[in-house]
Amino acid sequence: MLEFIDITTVSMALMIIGAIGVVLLKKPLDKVIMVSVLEAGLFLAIVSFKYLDVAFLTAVLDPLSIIVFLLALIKINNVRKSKLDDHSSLDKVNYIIENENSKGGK
Amino acid sequence: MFNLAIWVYLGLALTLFGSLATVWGPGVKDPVIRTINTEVASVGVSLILLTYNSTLALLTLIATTIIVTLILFRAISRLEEMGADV
Amino acid sequence: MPKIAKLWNKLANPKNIPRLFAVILGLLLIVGFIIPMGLNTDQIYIRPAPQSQMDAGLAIAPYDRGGEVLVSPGVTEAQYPENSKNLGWINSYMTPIAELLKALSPYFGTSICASPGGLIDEILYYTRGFDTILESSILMMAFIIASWLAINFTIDRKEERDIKEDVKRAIASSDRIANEVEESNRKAREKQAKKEFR
Amino acid sequence: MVASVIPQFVPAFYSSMYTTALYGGLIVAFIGLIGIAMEKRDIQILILTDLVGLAMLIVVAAVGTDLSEALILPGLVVELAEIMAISEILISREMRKVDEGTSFTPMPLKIDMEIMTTAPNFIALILIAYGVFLSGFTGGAVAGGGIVIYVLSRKVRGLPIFVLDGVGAISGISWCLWIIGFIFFFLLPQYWLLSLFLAALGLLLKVASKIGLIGILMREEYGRK
Amino acid sequence: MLIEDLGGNILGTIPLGDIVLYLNPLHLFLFVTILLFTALISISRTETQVEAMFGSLDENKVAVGLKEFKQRRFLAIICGIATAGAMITGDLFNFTLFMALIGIVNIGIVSAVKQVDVLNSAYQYGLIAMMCGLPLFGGAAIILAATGTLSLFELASIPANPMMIFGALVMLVGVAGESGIAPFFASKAEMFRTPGSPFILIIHLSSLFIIVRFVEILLTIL
Repeated sequence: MLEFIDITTVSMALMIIGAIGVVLLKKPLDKVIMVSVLEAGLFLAIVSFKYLDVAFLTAVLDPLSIIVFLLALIKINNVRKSKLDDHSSLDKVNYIIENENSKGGK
Repeated sequence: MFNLAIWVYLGLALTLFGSLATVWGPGVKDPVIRTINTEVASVGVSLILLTYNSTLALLTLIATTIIVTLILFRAISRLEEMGADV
Repeated sequence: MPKIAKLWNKLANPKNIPRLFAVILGLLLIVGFIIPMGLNTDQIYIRPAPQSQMDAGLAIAPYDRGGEVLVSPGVTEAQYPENSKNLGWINSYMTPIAELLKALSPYFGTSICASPGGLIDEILYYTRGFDTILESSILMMAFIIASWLAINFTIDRKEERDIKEDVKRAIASSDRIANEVEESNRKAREKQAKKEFR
Repeated sequence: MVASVIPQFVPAFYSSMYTTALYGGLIVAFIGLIGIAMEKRDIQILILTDLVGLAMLIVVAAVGTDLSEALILPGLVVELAEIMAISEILISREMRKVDEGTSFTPMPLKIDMEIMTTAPNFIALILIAYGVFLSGFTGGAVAGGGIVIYVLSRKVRGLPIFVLDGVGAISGISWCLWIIGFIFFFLLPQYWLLSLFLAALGLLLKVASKIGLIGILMREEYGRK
Repeated sequence: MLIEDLGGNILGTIPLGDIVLYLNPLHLFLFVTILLFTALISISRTETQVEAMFGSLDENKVAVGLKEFKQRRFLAIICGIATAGAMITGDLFNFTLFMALIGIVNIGIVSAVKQVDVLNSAYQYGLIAMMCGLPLFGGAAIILAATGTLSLFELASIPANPMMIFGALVMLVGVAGESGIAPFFASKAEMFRTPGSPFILIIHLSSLFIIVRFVEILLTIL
C-alpha cells in the first residue's frame, strides 16, 4: 500500500511542493522557509544518488544560503521602514552639503 | 532502480517553472522576490547536473549560487538605501 | 521613412540595446527548434552511463577511470594524445589522504576526485590548461575592477581618503547649486519685472 | 577490469536525453531573454541575466562527457565574475547620480541572530578545511563560502585598504604559481606531480581569497552594531 | 574549407595539450600588429579633455588621475594581450574565453571614470556581455555535440551540417553582441566619450580584430 513512499518519491514531492510554495507565497520570509524545503528535497535527491560527500556539503552550505537570505531580508525591511519615515533622500543629501558648506566657510 | 530520465524531466520542469516564475510570477515587481524565485531554477539545474553525474560542477554551482545571491542582494539593498529609482 | 528614423533614434539609446540583443538572441534560439538536433556519439573524454559506477560499487564512483597510483596511467581520451606526454597519470593519482578516505568509505568519490589528481584535474590543468588560465584571469580582472570601484567609490573609506578633496568637491557642488538657485532667482525676478512693466 | 567500464561511445542515456535537455535549455534561455526584453528597470535585468547563465549551464551539460563538465566550471566562474563587476558598476553609477563628492555609509543593522554568534566558527572551519582538501575551483568556492560566513559574523567594521590590497596580492601571487605549474607540465613533463600541486594550490588560494574578499565587501553592507 | 586556403601555409604550432595555437601568415600578421599597438598604448600618455562650462566663461578640465591612469593602463595592456591570444588560438572554446576576457576588460577600462553617461553605457554593455555567456559557450557546446571536437583543425575537415551551422550562428550573435557591431553599436559608442584616448582606442581595435578572426573561423569550420 505505502510502498511507493521511498526516498526518491519523497524528495521529488518535497522539491515540487517547495517550488510551488516559493513561487506562490507572497511574503519574502515565507518564501525563505519554502526555499529551505526545496533545498531539503535536493539534499534527499543527492542522498538517493548515494553521493554522501556532496550531500554533506549541501547540508553545510544550505544554512549558509538561508543566513544570507535572512540577513538581506532584514536589512531591506529596515531600509524600507526607514524610507517610510522620511521618504526623500534628497533632504539628506542637501543636509550633508549644507554641513560641508558651513565647515568650508563658504 | 528508479528511472533516471524522470530526474532529468523533473529538473527541466523545475527550471522551466522557476524561470517562468522569475519572469512573470506573482509579485516580481519587487526585486527581492524575483531573486528568491531564481533559486527554484537553480535547484532545477542542480538536479540536471546530479543526474548527469557532474557532481563537481554541482558542488561548484551550489557554492557559487550563494555568492551570486549575496552580490545581488547587496546591489538591491544598496540601491534601495540610496533611494535610487532603477 | 520617419519610422526608420525613429528606429535609428531608439538604437542610439544605450538603454535599449540589451533588450534588442535579447530579442534577437531569443528569436534565433527559437529557430533551433526546426533544426534537427542530435548528439554525435563519437566524442572525446567519454564518461560511463550515469550511476553505472555507483551501482558497480566502485570506491571513487562517478570518476573512476582506471589506473593505479604512480603505477599505471588511467584512461583519458584526449584530442591530441601526442601533445601530452604524461596523459593519464594525473587521472590515476591520489594523495595519501585521499587513499585513506577511499579505504574508509565507498561513498566519497567526488571529494577524492576533487583533491589533487583525478580526471577533472587532468582536463583542467593539463590537456586543457590554457582554458583554465584564461578563466582564472577573467575572474582576476573582474575582481580587480570590482575591488577598485569598491575601494575608491562605493565603500565608505572617509577616514582614510584625504578628506580635503571631499570637502573641496562638496564645496564645488554646493557652489554650483547656489549658482543655479541664484540664476533661477534672477529669472523669476525678470519675469516679475516684465509682468509689472506690462 | 575498470577500463571495460568506460565505453567506446557515448552511453545511450546521454544521447537519448540530449535533445530533451538542449531544447529545455533553449526554452529557459528564451523565457529569460523575453523577460529581459520586456523589463525596463536596470536592477531587474541584472537579476534576469542570472537565468540566462543557468540556461547556458544546461546547454553545456547536455553533452554529457567529462569535457562538458570541465567546460561548466569556467562558465560558472565567468558568470560569477561578470555579475560581480557589473553590479559594482551599477552601484557606482547610482552613487554618482545621487551625489558626486560625499561618500556613503551603509545603514547599520540591529539584529541578534542566535546562529550568527554560535554557528559560524564551526561551519567556517568545516568549509575551509574541506575546501583545502578539495583544492582547485570547487575547493576555492567552498573555502570562499566558509570565509564569507566567518567574515559576515564578525562585528568589526571593514578592513583598511592596505589589508585589502594584501589579500589581492596573495591571489595574484597564487595565480603566478598556477602559471608556473602549467608551464612545467609542458617544459619538464617528468615533474608533473609538482606542477599538479602548484596548479591545485594556486587555484585554490586564488579563488578562495577572491570570494573571501567578496565577503569583506558584504561586511560593510551588513554591518551590525 | 581548410585552414591553408585562407591564411596561407601553417608556419608552426605551439602545442599546449589539447589546445594548439597555430601560426600562419595571416594570424601572425594580426598577432604582431595588435602587440605593436599594445606596446604603443602602454607607453603613451593620456590627453586632457576640456569642456566649456554652460553659462559661464570657465572651462571644465577632465583629466585622468594617476591612480585611475595606472588601473586603466593595466587593463588596456591585458586587453591587448587577450586580443593577440585570440588571433592565434586554435580551439573554439579557447576563443570564446578570450572573447569573454576582452569583454570584461573593456568594461573595466571605462568603469573607472566619473561621468554618469559613460558608466551607464558601460553597465548596459556589461548586461550584453553577461547575456553573451549563453551564445558563446552554448554555441561552442552545440558544435561540440554535433562534431565531437572543439579543435579548429578537426572542425575544418568535417563537412558542415545544419546543427553546426546553427551553433556557429549562435556564436556569431554572441560575438556581434560582445564586440558591439552593427545593431548593437550604441552601447559601446557611448563609452568612448571619456578622457584617456589610447585606452579607449584598444576597445575599438580589439573588437575590430576579433571580428576579422571570427569571420575567418566561420569560413574555416563551415
